[in-house]
Amino acid sequence: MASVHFRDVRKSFGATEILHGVSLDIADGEFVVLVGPSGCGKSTLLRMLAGLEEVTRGEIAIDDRVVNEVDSKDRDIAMVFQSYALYPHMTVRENMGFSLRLRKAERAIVDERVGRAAQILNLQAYLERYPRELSGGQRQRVAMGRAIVRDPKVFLFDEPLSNLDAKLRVAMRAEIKALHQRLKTTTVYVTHDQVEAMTMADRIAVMNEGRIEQLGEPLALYDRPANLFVAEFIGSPAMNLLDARLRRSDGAAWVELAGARWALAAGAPGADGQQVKVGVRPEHLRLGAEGLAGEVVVVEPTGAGTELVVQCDGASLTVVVHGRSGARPGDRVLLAPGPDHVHLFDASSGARL
Amino acid sequence: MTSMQRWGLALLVPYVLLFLVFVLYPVLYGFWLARSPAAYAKLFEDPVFFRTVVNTLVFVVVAVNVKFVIALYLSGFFVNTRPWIRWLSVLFILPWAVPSIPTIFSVRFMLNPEWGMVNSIIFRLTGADGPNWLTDPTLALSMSMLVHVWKSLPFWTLILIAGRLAIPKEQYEAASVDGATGWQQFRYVTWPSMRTLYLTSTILSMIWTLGDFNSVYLLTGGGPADLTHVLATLGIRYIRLDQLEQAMATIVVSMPLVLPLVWFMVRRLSRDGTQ
Amino acid sequence: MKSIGLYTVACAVALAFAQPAAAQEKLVVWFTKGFYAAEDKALDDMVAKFEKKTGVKVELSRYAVQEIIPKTVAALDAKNVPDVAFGHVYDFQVTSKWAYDGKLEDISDVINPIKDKFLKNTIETTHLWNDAAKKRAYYAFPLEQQTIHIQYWKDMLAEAGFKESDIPKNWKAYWDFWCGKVQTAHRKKSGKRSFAVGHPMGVDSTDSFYSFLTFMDAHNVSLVDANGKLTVDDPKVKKGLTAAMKDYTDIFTRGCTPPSSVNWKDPDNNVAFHNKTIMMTHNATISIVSKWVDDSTNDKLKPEEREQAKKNATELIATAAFPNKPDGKPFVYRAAVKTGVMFADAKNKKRGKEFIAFILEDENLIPFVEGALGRWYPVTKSGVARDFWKNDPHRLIVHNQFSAGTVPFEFTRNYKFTVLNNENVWAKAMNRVVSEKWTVEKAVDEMIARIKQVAN
Amino acid sequence: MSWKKAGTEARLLLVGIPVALWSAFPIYHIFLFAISSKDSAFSGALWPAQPTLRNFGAVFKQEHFFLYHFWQQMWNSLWIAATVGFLTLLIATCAAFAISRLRVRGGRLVMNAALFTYFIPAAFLAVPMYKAMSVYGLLNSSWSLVLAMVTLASPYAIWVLKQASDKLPWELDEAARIDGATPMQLFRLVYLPLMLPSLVAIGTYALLLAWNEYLYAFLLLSKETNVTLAVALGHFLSADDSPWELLMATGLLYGLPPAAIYYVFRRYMVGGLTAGAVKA
Repeated sequence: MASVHFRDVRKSFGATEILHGVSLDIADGEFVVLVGPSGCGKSTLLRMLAGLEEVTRGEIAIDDRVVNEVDSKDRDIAMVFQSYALYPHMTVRENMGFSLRLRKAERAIVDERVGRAAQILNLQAYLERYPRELSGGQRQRVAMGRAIVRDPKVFLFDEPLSNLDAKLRVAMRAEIKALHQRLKTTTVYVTHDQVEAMTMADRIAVMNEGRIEQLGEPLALYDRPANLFVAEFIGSPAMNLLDARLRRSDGAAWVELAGARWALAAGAPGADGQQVKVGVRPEHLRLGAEGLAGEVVVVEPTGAGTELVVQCDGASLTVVVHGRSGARPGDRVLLAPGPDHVHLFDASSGARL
Repeated sequence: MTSMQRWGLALLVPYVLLFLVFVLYPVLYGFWLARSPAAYAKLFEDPVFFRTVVNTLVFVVVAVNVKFVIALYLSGFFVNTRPWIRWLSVLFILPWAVPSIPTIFSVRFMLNPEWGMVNSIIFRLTGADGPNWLTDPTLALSMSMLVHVWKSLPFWTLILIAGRLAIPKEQYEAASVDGATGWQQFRYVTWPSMRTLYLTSTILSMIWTLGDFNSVYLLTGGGPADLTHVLATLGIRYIRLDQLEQAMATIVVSMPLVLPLVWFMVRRLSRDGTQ
Repeated sequence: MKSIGLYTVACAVALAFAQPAAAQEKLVVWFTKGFYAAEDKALDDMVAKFEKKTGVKVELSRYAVQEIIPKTVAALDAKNVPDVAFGHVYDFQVTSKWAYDGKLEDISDVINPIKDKFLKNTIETTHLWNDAAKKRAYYAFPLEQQTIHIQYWKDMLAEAGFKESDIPKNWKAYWDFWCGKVQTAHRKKSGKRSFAVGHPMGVDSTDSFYSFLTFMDAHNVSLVDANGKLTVDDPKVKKGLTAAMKDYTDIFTRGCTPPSSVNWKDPDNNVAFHNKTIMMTHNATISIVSKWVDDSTNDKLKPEEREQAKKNATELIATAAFPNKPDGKPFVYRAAVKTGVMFADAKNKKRGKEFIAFILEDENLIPFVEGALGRWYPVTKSGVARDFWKNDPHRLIVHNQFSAGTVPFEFTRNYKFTVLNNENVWAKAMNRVVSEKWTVEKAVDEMIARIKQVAN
Repeated sequence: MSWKKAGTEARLLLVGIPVALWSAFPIYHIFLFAISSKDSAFSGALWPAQPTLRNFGAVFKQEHFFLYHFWQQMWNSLWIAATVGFLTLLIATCAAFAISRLRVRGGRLVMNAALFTYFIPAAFLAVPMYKAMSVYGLLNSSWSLVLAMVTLASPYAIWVLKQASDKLPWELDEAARIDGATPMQLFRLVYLPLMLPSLVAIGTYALLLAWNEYLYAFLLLSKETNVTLAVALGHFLSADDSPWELLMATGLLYGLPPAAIYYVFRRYMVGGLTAGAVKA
């Protein structure tokens, strides 16, 4: 097990730089998720760690060893691919034992470790099958088994669940998490799905356009997104964002928007008259007697709650209500958040105030 | 990365050596042999030469295209899954697998106007004499082309079968649902998917056909009266006449024919690389 | 493991590249593949004897007749030639040209001491001009020779209702007889689509030019004078050529030869003869009957097949001379002397010359020539004197044809005629007439133009 | 429904029967000669009056002097064709792997160079090739023919194998590299097994090319005991009087091994030969 360090890592393809200096320290045993929209550079970062892409500038270290010039095979890492990349001409047993075979491990040891991994992943019954004879979830498990058998310093996952159906994805999510809790192997996990990131990570690095926008524990990111990008990206349904003007008077602070005003908490930052973006998570908007006026256009019951889409002066807001809601499309409602749940961002830079 | 490059280079070495030693050197040597302008003067003086160029063009353009239209059609036939069609495909491949000398000679005997099997069948059925298959220049060249088609059709059909098998079934299902007729399915589903393969194969076949020596040499020997030569047999004829320079000059002269074809192939290939 | 495999292969290739150490003195000899087992055996015996006598290892390769020239041309170009080479078509196509270009070794020191044992016409054709060295010398050695004969099925003639004695001796009557009477009668009686004459006209054929030039001889046409200068501008020559061409193509136009004969290669008249599509053919050896002679003693065949072969050879097939010339004089045949050569680039000239001298010794040469069962005629006086040439009716005819004296081919005086024969301007002119319906005069004009273009 | 089915079947037969006749007839004609006796071969009949197997006996027992070395020459053909198949595969696979999977710099150039080979039709390259072999001292060794045929077969082989390689998922290589495979282990343990169908097909292609070659064979080989059967068959064309029935019997026997090879490997052929060429 090991720690992983990225130090001002850059990557260019030709003249285009796609990673602009990423620094990230991952502690021993930590589960870090790199999340971001496609093209943000998260996979490239992972592949550089795996040794599949060259590092243009900067340093990547595993423990104290800089691995920039080290071949993949000598980095002691294991990787699970989105497509699983199982060897089609090998049985499950051979697939899982392949890396040990390459290291000329003794037969008994290979069998022992493959057996153990199979047990962990509940694959004993399938050891003699070929990948084509397995279901998607089973293949996914074999791919993980192949990583486990290695007992590597670092596990790398490259969107491992995106080829599975929704239900299986949830189940596998839990399994991977459980596996990590059991093995405590340092893990770097790449996904574009923020739910996966939230549920699995010890820490999340949200990436955008070749940079890490914010790094932190899942709930910290949820509660205090550092900028508009993170605010919009983390959380589902996404945070509602509105243009507003910050007002301050007599120690009270509020935002003005479309003729309504929302009170802010006492310690709210920002100057009077400042143009801001106001963010409120859907579950923090309340239907009440005062606030922003709007018209309900969609009502979506999800069972545990109800999602409303409310049209307010050109903006469309999502509201999540616990339990059932009596609202009907066409109803006119007033919306306001609790003062502690309003996020303020600078209108021009997008940074959290 | 570096070890990949190192190994990659090492693995290229055998072919690069082979190329330098057995392609580049002989080709350069061939050009060197063909350096004398007198050889070209003599070549252009030879009345057989122009006829040969025309024959070669006809051979390459007509024979190859006829072959490919048939191959395209037959590839559609052979993708049908029936036990008897599987067996037929084994029979169908035989012309490609068996050597040229006995087969082409057998065709030559078969087409003999006096005692060959074809004309004796014609005689038995109609009571009339069959055509002089190999003594009429046009017919003889056509027969050479036919033998060429016979011999190489299976190979190219095989290629086009593979092309058809690679088309996803859903496309046909979608087309059927949309009410496409057989011809429309071909026009809008099969052909667009196979066009590139078809074109590439045609060009490659043309290049190979230019070097086809057996079909003409063994069937007509260039006769009657040297009217059915193609460049491949003409080159060998000059060697037989102890006129090596002229033989090599025919290579150089044939270059305008080959050049665009090879250029097309190389370009096709480059595009593949970037896909 | 892969890399080990790679290196093994690399080593194997490297080994193959390495020249084997010359442990034993070597002589490389190329010959045309024989037509009969006895020929090849005689050569093998000869080689074995030579090896025993000298201790030299002879590397003997045999090539099909159509391959030996391309093969030799490639070898000459690569300057990697055999020490001694013999090809049945060398004389027609290349020998005098190679001599002219200076590619051959002067072997006069081998030939001069034994010059007198050869028939004059044969040794003359190997005395060739070397334009590089500006001298005339023996640049080749003769091994055997051939001329043209007529062969016919006696039984088919009889089937048509004629006797052998009915065959006219006069030129025009002779062809009219076969073409008009025999063919018509045979077709009527047998109900088969038979042809009287097998008349080779293919471009890719030595038979066709041999036959045509014989027709030319019949009309007393000589295309070159004693110095090798062209005579085609002489109106008499042109008239004779036109007459020869007319006679030759008439046989086709009259429908007396199979339509396919315009494209015949050398074996095709034999094939048509054996399956009785044709009754008679002219052929530049007696290979047609020799085949049956060979079969009659082939112990691999069934007794009844041997019997039939013997019957064909002795009773059913006749070998005959040509009729008298149109002017009524007896025919003088042209002989082609089959030559072997040593190249200027040969590596082992000393042993090569020994080998040439050795194979020209009677005890070696005679079994080789006679191994061809009469197909090739000897070039030595002792060879022709043997009973072999008298104790068989077919060979006797051959012997008589040669004994009357022969004339050489044009190419012995003007090497460029090898090119004309090779291109086969003669067969091309025939094709102009019979396939493209040109007039004989126009075709002959085109032919003369080409002759002048090539051979002037 | 069944009417419609019968109609489809009839239409298929309408194509199938001519195809069968077209493919089989010249081969049947060879067979006919091979089972005819000397004198009945040229009768033009569809079936000989007295079929016989003696011609095959004569070939097997090397009874005719054109065939004195039949078994030796058959062996030469086999040896040469098999070696050509093997070497072509070795060289082309290495090159395709380097170009396609290791993405070696200059790979494209090598591909284009390989195609350049076809710039000169094979029949024209014969004499210069002879010269080259002479310079290398390879003349009259079967290696000269082997290497010449490998040269002619390789460009197509590389091309097809390269495109087939391109279709293998790239992640497999990455997975193997992370699993600790060296490029050579990747080649041997992952690449070769996955390329098997294409390899079999290309091997067969090269083997057949060498097996059937006539022009290069007669030019590059010399002694009767060294030549391939194709060259030996050429002897039949040279004589004024050839035993054609023996030529055809020999030809038929000569055609059997490649037909057998094709038959054994046929399930690989369609997919393998063209795995790459199909890419639209």
